[in-house]
Amino acid sequence: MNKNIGVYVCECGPNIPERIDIDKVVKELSSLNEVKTVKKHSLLCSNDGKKFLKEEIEKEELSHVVVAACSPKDHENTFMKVCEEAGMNPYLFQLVNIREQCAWMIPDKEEATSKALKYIKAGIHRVMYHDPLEKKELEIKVDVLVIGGGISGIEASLSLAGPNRKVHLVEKTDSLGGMAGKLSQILPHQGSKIKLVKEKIEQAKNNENINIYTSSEVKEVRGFLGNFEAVIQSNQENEEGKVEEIKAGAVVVATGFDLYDLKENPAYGYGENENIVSALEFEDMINSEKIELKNGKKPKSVALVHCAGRKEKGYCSKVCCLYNLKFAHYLKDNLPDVEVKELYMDLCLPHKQDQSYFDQAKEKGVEFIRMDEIVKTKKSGDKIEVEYKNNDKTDKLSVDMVVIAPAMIPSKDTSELAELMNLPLDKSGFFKELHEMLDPVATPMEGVYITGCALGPRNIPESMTQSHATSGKILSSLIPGRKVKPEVKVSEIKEDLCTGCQTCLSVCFYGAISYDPFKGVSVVNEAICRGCGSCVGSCPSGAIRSKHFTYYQLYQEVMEALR
Amino acid sequence: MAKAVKIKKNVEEGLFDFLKSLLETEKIKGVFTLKKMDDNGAVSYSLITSPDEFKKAVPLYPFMPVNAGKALSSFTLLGKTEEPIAAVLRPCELRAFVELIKRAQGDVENILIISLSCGGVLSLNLMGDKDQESTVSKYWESVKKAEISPDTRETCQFCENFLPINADITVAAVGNKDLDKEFTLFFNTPKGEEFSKEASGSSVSEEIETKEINDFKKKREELKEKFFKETQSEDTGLKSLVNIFAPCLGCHGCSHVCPICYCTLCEFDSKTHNYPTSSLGSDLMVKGGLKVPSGNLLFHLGRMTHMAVSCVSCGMCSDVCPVNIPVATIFSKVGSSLQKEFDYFPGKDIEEPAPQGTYKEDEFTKIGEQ
Amino acid sequence: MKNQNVLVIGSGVAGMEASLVLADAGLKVHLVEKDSLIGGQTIKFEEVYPNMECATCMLAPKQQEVLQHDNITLYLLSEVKKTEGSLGEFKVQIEKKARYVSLINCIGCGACYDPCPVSLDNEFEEGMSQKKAIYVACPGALPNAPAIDPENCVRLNGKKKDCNACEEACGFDAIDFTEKDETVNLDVGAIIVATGFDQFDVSSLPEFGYGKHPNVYTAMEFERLYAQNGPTSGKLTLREDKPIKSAGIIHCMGREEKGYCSGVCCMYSMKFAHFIKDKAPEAKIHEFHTDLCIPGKSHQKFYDGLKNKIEFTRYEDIEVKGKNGNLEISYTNNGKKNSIKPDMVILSPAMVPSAGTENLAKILGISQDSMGFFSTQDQNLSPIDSEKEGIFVIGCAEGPKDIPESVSQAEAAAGRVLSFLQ
Amino acid sequence: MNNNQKETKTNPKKGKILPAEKGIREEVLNIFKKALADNIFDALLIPAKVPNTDAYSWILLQDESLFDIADPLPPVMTVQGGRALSSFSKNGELDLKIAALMKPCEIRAAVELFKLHQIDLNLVTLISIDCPGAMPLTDYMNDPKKIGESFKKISEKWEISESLRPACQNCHRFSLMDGTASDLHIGLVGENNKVTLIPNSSIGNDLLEKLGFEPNDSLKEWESKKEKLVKEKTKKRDAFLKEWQEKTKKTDGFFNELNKCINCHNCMNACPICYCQQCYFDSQTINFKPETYIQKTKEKGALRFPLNTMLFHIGRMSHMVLSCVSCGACEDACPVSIPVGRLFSMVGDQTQKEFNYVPGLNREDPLPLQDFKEDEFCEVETPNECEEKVTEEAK
Repeated sequence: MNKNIGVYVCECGPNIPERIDIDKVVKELSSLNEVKTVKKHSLLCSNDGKKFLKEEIEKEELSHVVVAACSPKDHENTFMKVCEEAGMNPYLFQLVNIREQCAWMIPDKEEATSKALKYIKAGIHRVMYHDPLEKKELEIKVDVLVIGGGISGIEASLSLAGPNRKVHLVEKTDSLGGMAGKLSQILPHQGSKIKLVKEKIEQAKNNENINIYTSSEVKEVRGFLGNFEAVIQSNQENEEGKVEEIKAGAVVVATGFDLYDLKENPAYGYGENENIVSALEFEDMINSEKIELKNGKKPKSVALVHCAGRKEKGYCSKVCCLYNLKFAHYLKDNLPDVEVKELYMDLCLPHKQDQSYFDQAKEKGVEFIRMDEIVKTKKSGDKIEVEYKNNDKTDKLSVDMVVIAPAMIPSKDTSELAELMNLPLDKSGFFKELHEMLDPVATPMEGVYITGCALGPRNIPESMTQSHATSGKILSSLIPGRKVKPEVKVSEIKEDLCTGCQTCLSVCFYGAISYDPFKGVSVVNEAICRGCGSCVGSCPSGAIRSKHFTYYQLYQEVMEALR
Repeated sequence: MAKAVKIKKNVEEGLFDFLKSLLETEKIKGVFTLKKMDDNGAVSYSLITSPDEFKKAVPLYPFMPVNAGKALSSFTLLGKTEEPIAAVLRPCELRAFVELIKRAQGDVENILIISLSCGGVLSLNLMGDKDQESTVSKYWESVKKAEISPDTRETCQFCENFLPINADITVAAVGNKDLDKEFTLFFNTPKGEEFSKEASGSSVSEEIETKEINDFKKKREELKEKFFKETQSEDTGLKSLVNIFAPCLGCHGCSHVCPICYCTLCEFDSKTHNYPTSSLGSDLMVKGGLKVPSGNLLFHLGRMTHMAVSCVSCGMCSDVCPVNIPVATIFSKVGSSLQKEFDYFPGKDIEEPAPQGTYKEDEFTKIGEQ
Repeated sequence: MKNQNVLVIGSGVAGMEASLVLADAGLKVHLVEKDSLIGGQTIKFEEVYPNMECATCMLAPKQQEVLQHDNITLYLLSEVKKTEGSLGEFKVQIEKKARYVSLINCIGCGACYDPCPVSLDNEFEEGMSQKKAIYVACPGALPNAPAIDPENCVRLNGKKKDCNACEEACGFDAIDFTEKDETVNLDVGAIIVATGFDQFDVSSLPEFGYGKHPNVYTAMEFERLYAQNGPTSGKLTLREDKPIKSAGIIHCMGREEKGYCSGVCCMYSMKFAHFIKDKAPEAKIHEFHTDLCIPGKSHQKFYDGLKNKIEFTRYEDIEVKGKNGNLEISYTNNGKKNSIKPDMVILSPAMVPSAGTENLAKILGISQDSMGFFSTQDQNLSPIDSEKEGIFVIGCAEGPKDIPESVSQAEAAAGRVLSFLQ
Repeated sequence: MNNNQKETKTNPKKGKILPAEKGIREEVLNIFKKALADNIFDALLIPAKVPNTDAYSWILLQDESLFDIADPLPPVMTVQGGRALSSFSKNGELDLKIAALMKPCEIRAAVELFKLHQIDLNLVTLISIDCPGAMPLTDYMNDPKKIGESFKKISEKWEISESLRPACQNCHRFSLMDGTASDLHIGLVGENNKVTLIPNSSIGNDLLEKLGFEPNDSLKEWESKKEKLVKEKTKKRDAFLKEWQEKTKKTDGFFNELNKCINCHNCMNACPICYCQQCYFDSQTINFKPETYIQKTKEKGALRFPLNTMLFHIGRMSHMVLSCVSCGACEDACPVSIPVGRLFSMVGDQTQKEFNYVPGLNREDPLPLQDFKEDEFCEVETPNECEEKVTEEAK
């Protein structure tokens, strides 16, 4: 194919001419025999400029275009569109940034001009070696696989399921509800019972667009946004090991959390005395409305211990303070003359109405005691003695009952699932979000989302909000009838050079590369590959090239720039 | 009859000065020649542009670290050089270059070819040897006397094509008794003659082919007979090849340094020739045992069929063989008989197409008749 | 719900995210912003905890997306004046003030600033720098085009009718003095409120000497002070351009007054400490906190990393005094009185409802909670649904929260809207 | 991966000691004859002398008659054993039980290649043997008789002779290491005319069992002799490392060693770790117009042909040196006798220490470059955080 290269220099108003002698640039470039035509324009990104460029491409029958203007961040897409409209392959286009990188950087006009020239020549040499890449489109499925039948999973399923969208909800245990299901039906800020979880479960069961798989596990997930395939294995005794394969467009992971094992730190004395109970056990007492000691008597004094496992795990679980307040309220409301002492490190009440909830507790006579750590918890007589440290002096208090609030930790099969779906974990062992700030429910695997405590400690409302967030993301990306456009600038592997050492598999962040045992070579799944190029760097025999960033293209570009 | 100039200088420094003046007067922009890398005797074939670097040049140093034809090919692979270059090559290297040009692997335009009547080169494992210099001076003595130096490589010892073909300028070295006082430059081509005035000497009327040369040629032909016989063990054909190549490690160094093996990836290094694990069982069943890595002999035979017809007997393959297989002797033996069949002389004529590329009706009619 | 248009009020990080998710889904989004630029409070931050990522770099791509998205109509310098109707059929009236600068023609070259004769305090920079009557809030503001402040432009306020300094300077006839304010009427199916927060006015607490002593800063002032695109271009100095040798950072400004913990101050206060340590490793930093509220899996680690570099003190009582420019923080820590003399004091104020909240609540016909934020149906069940079906409240308009939570709520709101539509 | 300190730690294992009246070679071969006859495995990979030549090679033998040419301790290392094993086991799944008798360095190479998926060890039993070293290949080919003789002497006395390959002179890993590399080890350094079998894995145990050997002889004798030798050789190696680090302190010092290189790439082709189908540096990814070369030349004054001689060695080094097992195959194969084996071994030694990695020691150890540790080299990347980490660890 003979290359007709056109170069267009944008003045960007006064921005570029101020520092760069554009006419000199145009003159010198015109002398190159690689290029067919060189022209300048006052403002290429303006409508009139785009029109001009389009006409030029058609008139000059250009096959390749270089535009010297602003940062690709600003207008690469703009000009690639123009090229496409003009019937050119948009990937035979190169934008050279002579504004931010030359005009705005270098005060001396001479230097700026010569740098701009180098850059543009580099761009010309790069574009010469561009391949005409083709955009692809893939059909999609809109159904969703939700892993985990806790409140987050249920809420996600409910907001996703619809007339033309099925949801497959997979729960490991034999019943829905998860941790939240185990809690008393009383939530902070209101004394009275509400049936939050039960209602949700009912709704889910009655929704004909939600297939519920209890006592089942996801054994395999492969594929990519719009085209996942998953294997679900049933563990129900009657159909032990029966597997079912389902297809889905997206996956929501809502595997929740486990609780810190209080026995890990003997200081809490958990398990040594029946009247030292965990918060979860206390929730049971509330459920059964029987707050009493093992000897059947009602406790006269209760200590609520916060932050068990915070130091050990290295993070604050955020919700304990609030539910301890809930306990305090409940105790005060139901056993009027009970003494309630809260032992806390820092009160973490980050929600707007939590503070008042705290103040009310104070009014009810709950005693709040700061501590740095629990030293010992042991039986003394028929009471329990809690020894704690507060700025370097130790103190004691003795009560009938001790309730300990354990930290939230990743649910035990988190790492296994992460392995299975090749999702990254964070330092604390929870799933890692794609971007902690701006993409809190997405993952590196496009089409796989995470919600609730699988991401780290959070309360029920936050979890439910995130479930809605995941459905927001999914509903806006998986629309019936719409197609997905996978990345075009992907990696490709030369089979005859690949030795199948699978080094690339171990460096691919997106799990886009797999190994073909029959051919003995690694294979890139172009639909998953994001073209980051890690594999290219890792391949010792140079069998992998990254389309649009080939060694040749980069080398020629750099060579020119350094000439 | 070619223009000849006698220069009253030691041949090495004479040629050195000649090239130096070409470089300084910018008649040429660079010289391809051997260059000393350090004081330990290491030399490399280099393109030199700066007169300063040229001080290290040793154009006639009797080593062949790379077949210069291969080097020039990689230099001109993408087209002719715009700027004029001079290159010092030995006759076999020149023949290799010509063969490569035929296969679009190089371009001779704008390259001033300087060669010599070649006394051969020393075996590479002598490079960096502690008494290297004395060996070299011994070598020059034998060149003067037109004798075969015992230190030269086997391939050189039986090489009868030691006079360059297609050289623009030829240095007459072999058989010149006063080589360290005077020597003659022959300017064989118009291109060569352009540069004759740079040679500070008196023009003489001489022929390069002297009696000494012819005697020298005879001696080598005799040796050739001898060496070819030696490789001929009592049991002929494949069996003998099996024994000869028995020590082969499969390092493929021979194909790596061979100027004619210009493939980027040799087929025998490619996946097509990986041993399929599945056939292990059956192979063992048949043979009871398997030499691994397998396929070494196949490699040599395959390589032979690919390049023997163009083999210029430069001897690089023998030189690099870590297990002393006389690869070059075998290949030039097979090569020369094959070339006879096609009556083709590799490296003689750039215009003459390589045999594989031509079809002659009467070719191998014998076989047909039988 | 048939009407596939959605109104988003406020173009902060929450507003933008909600708009993008909905627009990607193919809905038409009308994004209303009262300011001349988009990005809200977040773009004022140089870095965000805990990864110290550059906030402007982090947001720029999102801003670009919003500006370039075919399904998003942006109304800048605009405010919602009237709404009626209910889920699926809201009628909305927007008042759009004139910018006097054409976004199509202007390329943001900035040629027009210098000629302008008027100069004013730049409130975007907390008044720490000057701007002209034709201005962009800060370098890198998006859309990258100035606006003219009609109150102060001598041409528009009639003081100097023939002034056309900017018009002359502009190479792209982008300036249009004839542009008029306009009212836009829209039919939308749902409304998402993302009007963000303001910071508690610390001058209402005289015992901290804000306003009295120059080197007592509010958090937002400090954010701008160290911002690369801020008034000092990131140079960290005291008002009188002296290097900082020591600083005291006081948490929980207005927690008691407001009656809630804002949940983010502890972290951003530590971010400040981290930042000062970065620029001036010798500087002594002292953090004064009550309860350390650092939830979130990576926050404690951030704190642990900082612990051994700076001083943390839990105060029961604290005040800032100042004698001829020298500051003193005196505090009590479990009963014991004590004090330090820092060069700089940074006050970390609570997040309070943004100024227009009350007014907007009336317009939307939804109520405010006791703290003045928009109230939502039920904290436990649907934290983003307002009392009125089809109106969602997200981000800090609903209450103090950090960026990830705001973004989650934004995506959640979009999710709710989209699942309505299913 | 911290086993490299423990390498020489004595292990309380027991083994089986066999008398070897007919000489060690015979005895070793007998073991395998029996094993093959009892179908404990289908074929044996072992060095062998090529009939009516002096050349040695690898043979995968099944037919008992071929034992006549087999030789567990050949005077030379022709092809590196790891490479030999990979050559027939990498293209598909093995369906034969194979035993491979190799020198420790070859075993280590095999393990590295296994990690790189270039060998299928499923049905392979790796058997290592105490290695007296080998003679330089070229020396041997020049005078097989003489060199062969002197090797016999050297190997019997286990002396660290100057006439051994440099790699072997400086080898301190010539015996069983405390790792999971080989299944069975054949100890020879022990009592003279005794062969000591040391099982080093369940497979090794089974093998002995099937052979009817009770592994309950004490290994003291072998241990102590081995320890002694290891110490000696370690000393020798340290001296060598010191000398060469000195030599190559300056980059010139390093490059001068490579001045003689003629780009035959024999080193790479002999290297067991260089497993690429085609070396990146042979791929000619980039060719230039003559002008470009002249331009480059003008910048430097002279340009060496063939190109990228140094780049090749440096590149190859960066690709494989973490797995370099110091077998010396490269040096053996070099036609211009560059001490390339010593150079790589020296660099390898330092680099591997950085990653606290011993190539071929354990099959489980992940390859350093495929195994991301967040705090790895943090002192280089983020010194501040690194300090914190250290203090945390201290706590």
